[in-house]
Amino acid sequence: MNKFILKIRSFFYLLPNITEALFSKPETIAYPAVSHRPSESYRGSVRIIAVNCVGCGLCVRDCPAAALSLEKVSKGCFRLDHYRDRCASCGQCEMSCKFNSIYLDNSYKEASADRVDFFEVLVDKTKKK
Amino acid sequence: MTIEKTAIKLQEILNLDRSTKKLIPLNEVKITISKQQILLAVQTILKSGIWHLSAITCQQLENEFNLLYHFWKSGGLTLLISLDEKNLRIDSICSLIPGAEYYEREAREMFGIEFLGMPNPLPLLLPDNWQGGYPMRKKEQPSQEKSKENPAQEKGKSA
Amino acid sequence: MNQLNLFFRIFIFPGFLFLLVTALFLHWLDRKLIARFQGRVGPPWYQPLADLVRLFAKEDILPVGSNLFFAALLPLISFASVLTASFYLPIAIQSAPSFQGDFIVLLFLLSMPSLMYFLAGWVTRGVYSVIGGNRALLQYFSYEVLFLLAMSGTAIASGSWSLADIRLEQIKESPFIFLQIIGFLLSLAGLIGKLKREPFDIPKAKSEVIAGALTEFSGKKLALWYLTIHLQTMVGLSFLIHCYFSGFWQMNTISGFFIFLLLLIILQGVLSAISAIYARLRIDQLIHLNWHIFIPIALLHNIYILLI
Amino acid sequence: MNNITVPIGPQHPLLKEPLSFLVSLEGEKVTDSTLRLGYVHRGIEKLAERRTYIQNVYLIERICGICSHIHSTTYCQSVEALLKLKVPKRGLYIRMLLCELERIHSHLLWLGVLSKNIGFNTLFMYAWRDREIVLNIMEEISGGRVSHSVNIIGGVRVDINEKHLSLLQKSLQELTIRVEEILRSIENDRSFRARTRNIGNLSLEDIKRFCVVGPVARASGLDIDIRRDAPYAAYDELDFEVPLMTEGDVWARSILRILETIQAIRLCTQIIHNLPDGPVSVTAPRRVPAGEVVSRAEAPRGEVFYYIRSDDSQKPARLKIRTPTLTTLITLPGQLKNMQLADVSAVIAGVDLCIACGDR
Repeated sequence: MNKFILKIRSFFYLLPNITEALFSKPETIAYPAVSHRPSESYRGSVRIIAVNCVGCGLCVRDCPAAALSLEKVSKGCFRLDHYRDRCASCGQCEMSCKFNSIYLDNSYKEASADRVDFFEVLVDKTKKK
Repeated sequence: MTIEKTAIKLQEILNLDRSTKKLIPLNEVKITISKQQILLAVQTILKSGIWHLSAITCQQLENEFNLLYHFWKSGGLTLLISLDEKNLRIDSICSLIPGAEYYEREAREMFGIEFLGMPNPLPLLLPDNWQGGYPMRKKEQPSQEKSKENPAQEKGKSA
Repeated sequence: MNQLNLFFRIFIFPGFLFLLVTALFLHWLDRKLIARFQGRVGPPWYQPLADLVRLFAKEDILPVGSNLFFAALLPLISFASVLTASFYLPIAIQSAPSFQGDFIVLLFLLSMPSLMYFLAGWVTRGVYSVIGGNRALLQYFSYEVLFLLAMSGTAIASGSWSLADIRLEQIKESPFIFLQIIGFLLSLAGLIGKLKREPFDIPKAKSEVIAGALTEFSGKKLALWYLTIHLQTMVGLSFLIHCYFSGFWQMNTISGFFIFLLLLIILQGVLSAISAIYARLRIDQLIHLNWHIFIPIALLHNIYILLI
Repeated sequence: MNNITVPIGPQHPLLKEPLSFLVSLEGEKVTDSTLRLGYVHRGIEKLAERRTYIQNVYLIERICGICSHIHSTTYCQSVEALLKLKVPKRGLYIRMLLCELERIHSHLLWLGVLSKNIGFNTLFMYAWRDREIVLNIMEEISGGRVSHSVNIIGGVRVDINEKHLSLLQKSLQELTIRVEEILRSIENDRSFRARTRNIGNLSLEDIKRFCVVGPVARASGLDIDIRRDAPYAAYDELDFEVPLMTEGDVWARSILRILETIQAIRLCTQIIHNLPDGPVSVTAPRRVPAGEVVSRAEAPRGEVFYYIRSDDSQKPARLKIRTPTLTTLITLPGQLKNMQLADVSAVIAGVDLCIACGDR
């Protein structure tokens, strides 16, 4: 008997599914109005604790997208730049850093029309005190 | 183990000495054969029930090119053939294994290896009007290392 | 005074403006229902209107070598034919000038857009539009015939080709929906075939021929084509309601008008459900389905009506 | 209407990635078709030779959007073989977990694409709605929905805590119900079957001639699966069946892929239940001693092949990647011979092309 019902139902198989979907809450969210909350482990933008950074350049060497660059004047005096448009948020710099000064939080990287906005200076220890 | 038996049988038929067989990681048996024996080797492999050709790797060493034919049947068997730089010609195995056509076309356009008897020698990945020589070859190192500086970097330099 | 009344009738109430608003509402309802069937939120209420306004503002380009005159003419003809079809149809309030044989005129006017669709394919030289046009022609022959046969069941039952008599017959006896349920289902299938909706939308299949014959159209012409399709749905559905459900409501009464709208919404729901359940059928499966299954049933059905 | 050539060109609704397909038609029948690749060729093998092993992990992951984890697994596994590194058991289990989650994600995405191509929009929406569950799990665990950068040389860099385990448990049960529902609707729906039954047939003999791998081969009766024949990571400790069909048409491939999804869900539950504790990764030296390695893994589309030769430096001397899509691309012109134009969309979706993989 089940076979026979299945044969009949095969003509409009999804009918029960669509009626059930009709009366249940939709799965999608109206995106611009309702904003999507990223998970904690989401790797967003690069942040730094400038105090810990000693300018060793481990992160610059390991960055796959060449998004970090170090201007070293002398032992304690350097500047670490970050090009956000090249950064792929992979988190390798966080893993390579031995002084845990560079890390990624889960905030969105805002878009911008001009590429120059993506350039930011992370650590600026060029002027001797 | 069919891979072992085939390897030994291959060495008898092509009367190669013991040193040609080598074991490389992830249980792969590698046998070095010469250029002329390629068709005979592939026929014996097919006869002994191994039909799956995983890939044909081509690589450039100091003054010679290596061609590696990787077969597989729940274990790996690789044939290593070395061609010297002057004449990069070898017989195509598309007649025996039609599946090898894409790998041969790619080796031909990336390294410049001539496969005699290829069904359709068209470029696989490169555009038709490509004049940049053979991209995968070592010595044609592109001159400038850094790609075009983007404006952010100039600003970075000047800041 | 009569001119003002006539003007009001043609342009405002049962005429152009009312039709446009209901057609857009039905189109929005269709998209919203399909979205809800698939678990999606669905477009806001003003989406169809926004689409049309956007299209009217867009640039109107045509490929080189396509016949500009006909490319402009075809959308106009199909739009005009659907509008005149709505004029004959007594939609809820307005009792149209009904004469013997307006049933056939209405059928002809409703089938004009499909023919224009095919010609549009040939006028613009694109590869996709030619294939889309040919498929539309194949479908035109099979599903228009089915629609005619199935609808004529009601005409045979009421013994005359005029819409008013069909309506009187149903008021006298009982609405045809109870007697001719099979005829109704077949004419629904014919309507889906004519409108090229989901299960039979091979001529404008997005995945093979982009947008079929309409691939090359843009701007105002495309807006006219979309408007025609919306209006065609609206008029087709009200034609079905008139021929099968007209016993339910009285003319010229407010309650009658609302019952009519309710029936329109229910039928549109049925159409959306059908288009949500099925995958798109190939052109040969379409023809096979029509000539081997639908047409014989329709013929038997008509003979059955003749007997009783 | 004599023969016209229809370009299913680089940009076409049928293809999710650029691939040029010139189909010449005789009326509605396809006479022959030519194929042109290379629109997404980025020269990954050349790029890899100019980056260190650590940077290559992120390059290799960007080869293909859907099977990014399987690529980095094969790559890390071969570098670990060169370094003779012993990856801790927990790291292998987490690596396998994400491999299976990605298989579910890839098969459900493929089902959506197939049903969109044959005009079945509701199944397309249902398949991608159920895929969201897997994407949410992956985002919670690894931080990325698609390219999750979980693998590093020497193991895995994320750890699974209590919260992830409970989320996994709940979502996998929900997923099993929904995937079984999809399987029943594929098997019984008449219109789906009408559009996919005996279309794009591939005989077992063709499969062997063209060395086809993955679900397309298993749907024609060839019983190969790298996870069972040559187990890598820790697949030998898990038990799972490899579904097999013999019809070899698009319908058989659809059923087979959804059966594989159910097997993948079973594997995930097994992994969660006997997840060993301990470290997840081991630190790897930067310089790799000279040597060469060949490694294979079972991607959602079939056998992925990697060959790496290292010359005792921080950068690989040669990296050869062969992705499963190349083997199915060769069979396409053969499958399309004297086929209806409307079926071309079902065939192209049936072989589950991942053109970014194919072009590298």
